[in-house]
Amino acid sequence: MSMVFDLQWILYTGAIGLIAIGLVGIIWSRHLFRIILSLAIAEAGANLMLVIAGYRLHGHAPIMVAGVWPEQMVDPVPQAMVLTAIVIGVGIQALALSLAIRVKEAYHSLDIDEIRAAMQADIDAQAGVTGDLSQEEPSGREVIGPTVAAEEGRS
Amino acid sequence: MIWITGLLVVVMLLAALAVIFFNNHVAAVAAASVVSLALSVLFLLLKAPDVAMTEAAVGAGLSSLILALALRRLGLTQTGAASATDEREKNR
Amino acid sequence: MNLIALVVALPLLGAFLLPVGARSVGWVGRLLGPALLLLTSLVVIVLWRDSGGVPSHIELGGFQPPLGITFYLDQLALVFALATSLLALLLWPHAAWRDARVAALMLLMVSAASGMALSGDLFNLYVFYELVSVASFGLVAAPKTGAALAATLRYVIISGMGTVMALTGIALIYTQTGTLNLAHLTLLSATTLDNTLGLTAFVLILLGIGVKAELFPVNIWVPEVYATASQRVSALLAGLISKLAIIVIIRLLVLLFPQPEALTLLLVIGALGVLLGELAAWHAKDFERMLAFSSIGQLGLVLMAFSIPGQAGLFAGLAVAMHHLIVKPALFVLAERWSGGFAGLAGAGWKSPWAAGLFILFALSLIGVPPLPGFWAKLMTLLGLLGQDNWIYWTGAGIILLATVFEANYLFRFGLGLFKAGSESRSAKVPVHDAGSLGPSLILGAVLLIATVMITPVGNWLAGVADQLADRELYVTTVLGAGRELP
Amino acid sequence: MRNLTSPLFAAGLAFFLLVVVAEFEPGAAPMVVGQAILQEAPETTGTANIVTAVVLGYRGIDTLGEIAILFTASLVAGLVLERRGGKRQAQAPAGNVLRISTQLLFPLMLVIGFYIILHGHLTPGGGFQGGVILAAAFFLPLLARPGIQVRHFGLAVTEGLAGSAFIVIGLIALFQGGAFLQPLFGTGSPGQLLSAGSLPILYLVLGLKVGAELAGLLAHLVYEGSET
Repeated sequence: MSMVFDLQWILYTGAIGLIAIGLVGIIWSRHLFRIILSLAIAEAGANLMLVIAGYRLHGHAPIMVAGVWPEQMVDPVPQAMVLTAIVIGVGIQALALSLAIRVKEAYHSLDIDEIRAAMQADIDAQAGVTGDLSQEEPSGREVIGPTVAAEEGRS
Repeated sequence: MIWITGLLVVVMLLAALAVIFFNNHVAAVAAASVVSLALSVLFLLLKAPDVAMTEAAVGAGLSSLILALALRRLGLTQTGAASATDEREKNR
Repeated sequence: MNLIALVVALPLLGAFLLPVGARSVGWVGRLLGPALLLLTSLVVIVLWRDSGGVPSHIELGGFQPPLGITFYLDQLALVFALATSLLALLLWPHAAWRDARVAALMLLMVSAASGMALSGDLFNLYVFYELVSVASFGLVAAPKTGAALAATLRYVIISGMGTVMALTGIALIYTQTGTLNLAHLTLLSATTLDNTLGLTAFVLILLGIGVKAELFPVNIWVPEVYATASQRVSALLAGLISKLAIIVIIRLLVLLFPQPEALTLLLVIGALGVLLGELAAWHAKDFERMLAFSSIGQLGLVLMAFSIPGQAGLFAGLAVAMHHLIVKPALFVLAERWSGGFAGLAGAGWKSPWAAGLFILFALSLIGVPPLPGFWAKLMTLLGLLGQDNWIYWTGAGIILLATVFEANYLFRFGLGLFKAGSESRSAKVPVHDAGSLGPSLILGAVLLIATVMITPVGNWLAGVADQLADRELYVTTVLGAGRELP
Repeated sequence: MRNLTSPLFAAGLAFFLLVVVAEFEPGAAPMVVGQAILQEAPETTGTANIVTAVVLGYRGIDTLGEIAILFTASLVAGLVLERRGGKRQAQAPAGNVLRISTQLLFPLMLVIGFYIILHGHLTPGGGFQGGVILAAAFFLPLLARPGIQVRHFGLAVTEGLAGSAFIVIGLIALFQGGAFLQPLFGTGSPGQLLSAGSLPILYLVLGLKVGAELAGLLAHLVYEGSET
């Protein structure tokens, strides 16, 4: 019994560890490329978690072979879900990287904070709210907006 | 089984930590594919051969290829000169 | 009833064919999308009429629930499926006429949004949610300015975090129950999910899906995305997609998570959203970001209304949500011409009196001036909150009242600014509305006025929808049948 | 500030999740729906690989949604990366070894890819895995001969038609009085290559679509709109 529990425990440590490391990477890194990599790590953790959800001790793969009965097989449903999730993950990763390539061309930086500052300046300039107020008084969103609050919330 | 699993999990988590902490981007991509490979073997141990195949093909193969291509387009492939961002990240 | 699958399948088919088809035959790209949306709206209307308001379900792939995936068709699902098609038709973006890919993205989003409204399967909901996300990334990035791309990238990263959390939540639920069908989960929830694990899973899913619902901790993408995306896309995201996300959250809450802590959590998150959103909107200096922050505030209000226990809360929440579904897209369409800082809009009301009139109508309804529908929605929420014998709910009511003061203040400030006598040089540049940019707002304004006149039947109908939403037994018996043996 | 609090946040989350999962019965999945599917899948769908039965049958609409997501991601990547009048990146031509090995590998990978796709209902593997190999097969020539023209239109046609075929097969079932995406043509005898009705066709279509989409994605990342 203790062996069984240990295996379960090891597996969950792996899955949750990946999720945690990935989330730390996303929040902590300022480099876009690193953030995108961390996202993939966190997703891998969630996938592992799903596969563990369908694991049955001493089970067999869910493929009909002579001598193996359905009662001995592991759960096929989480496996199908993970197949879906893996492919979705790689699609989103490629999408994020394409965006990063263009963002770098636009702002000559891959630092998320620098990009955000440049983007805010861009948005303000486009909306025509720069110049008059931004110098002496920070605009409203910088002070009270959910941006600040949310970062407190998620950290 | 339990020892192999434990070893794989340790390797996987170390590689994942390496992804965050390596300053070199190419090495980080390599570490990410190590995570995928370890994960893929874990899936195999968990009797999920379909998932293992997909993880190996997509996670370790295709995804690394995409990341490598993106690295080239982002101009991050040079291993010697760390960019300004890297410097800052190191200094924190 | 099986035909309801067309609502998901046809737009998807159109989207797959569009990028190729439009290159071969030019007019295909322009007409296919709207034509398909008309068709799907018709399908929903016909099926709705046939159903007579009684919920039913379909089995995709012909596999009996809980093994296969089901769509659940109650009035709420149908009204959102219909709203998806109609709103997308109304807000069909200009760019889609030129670029077939934008049209394809719109169709993908419509298909997935209808799927989210209909789906009765936890993982299937996640898949449709992801499809909505990815399609919205494309639509938001479509202007391809540096700011739009950067905003999209930040949006992608936050959504990615949300995805991981939602997926973890689903994994937790599956580990505990071994099923994904919502009806089956409802049956099992009392014994398996009424614990810490259930609450954890709910929080994870709330944070995951909450990204689209503009919920408090995960809404940092909202102002920048709405400021950089095309206004019609913002209209769809703020009006429709955010409501769909909330509806999904609420359906899961009603069916799977009976914990009272979950409701309190909704109340707190909602109150923070209201407070921060409205304050930030008060500080905003341009129209789009004012609308974006106000949208965060409004969605907080929706969440607060849903946090009232029982059918009353669902009724109030649906009322606030439906009201916002009509008002916010209309306001964003007005921003199409009135884009940018308040200073540049001084005196714009004189040049486009219809637009200014519409703005005032929507603003009054948002603030909650009787007899507009917004008043009744807000009143019900306040009464519901005050009716709870609990100081947290009373604090919530106080926060709503406080936020309303701010809301009234900034909306009036903007409305007055529209009629300010601008200096000569500025008034020359003041943008003027035309039929194309007013049309959608006019139609939505007409809907709002009709609802004002017919507030009693509309209210009764919404109460019926809320009854169906609240009825867990109805959901289970509709999908699984009464007394069938389950695995 | 965030460099200290974020690890703490993640550590807290991890600890909390571990506490939650520690309550689970060790080693035993609940197997509620899974067991029922394992019991009936071979008869109802005729596949030996039950994961395939779930992917294409029981959860077919998930798979449709998934290829739609991949399609969207590829579409958006193209939209974002495309630039009018952009010049190709100058690349050093590949060496002989790479070129020749590519020519040898290409047919081999095609065969392997299609083999994996067509045996998806019997053995591990199927549309996704085979599709990735197909994409790699089409990507190899790009690496070996940088000057080669990517035929985006061809990829787009494959992608569009394969995706439509998936939906049309589903719609045929719908209009024959069944449900959307209901498997067609009976089940055959499980374990045979020609079994499982329409599911192998669906997997073939899926493989082609996944392959075309991934190849398109890779091609976008290699070439389009590159600077200098």
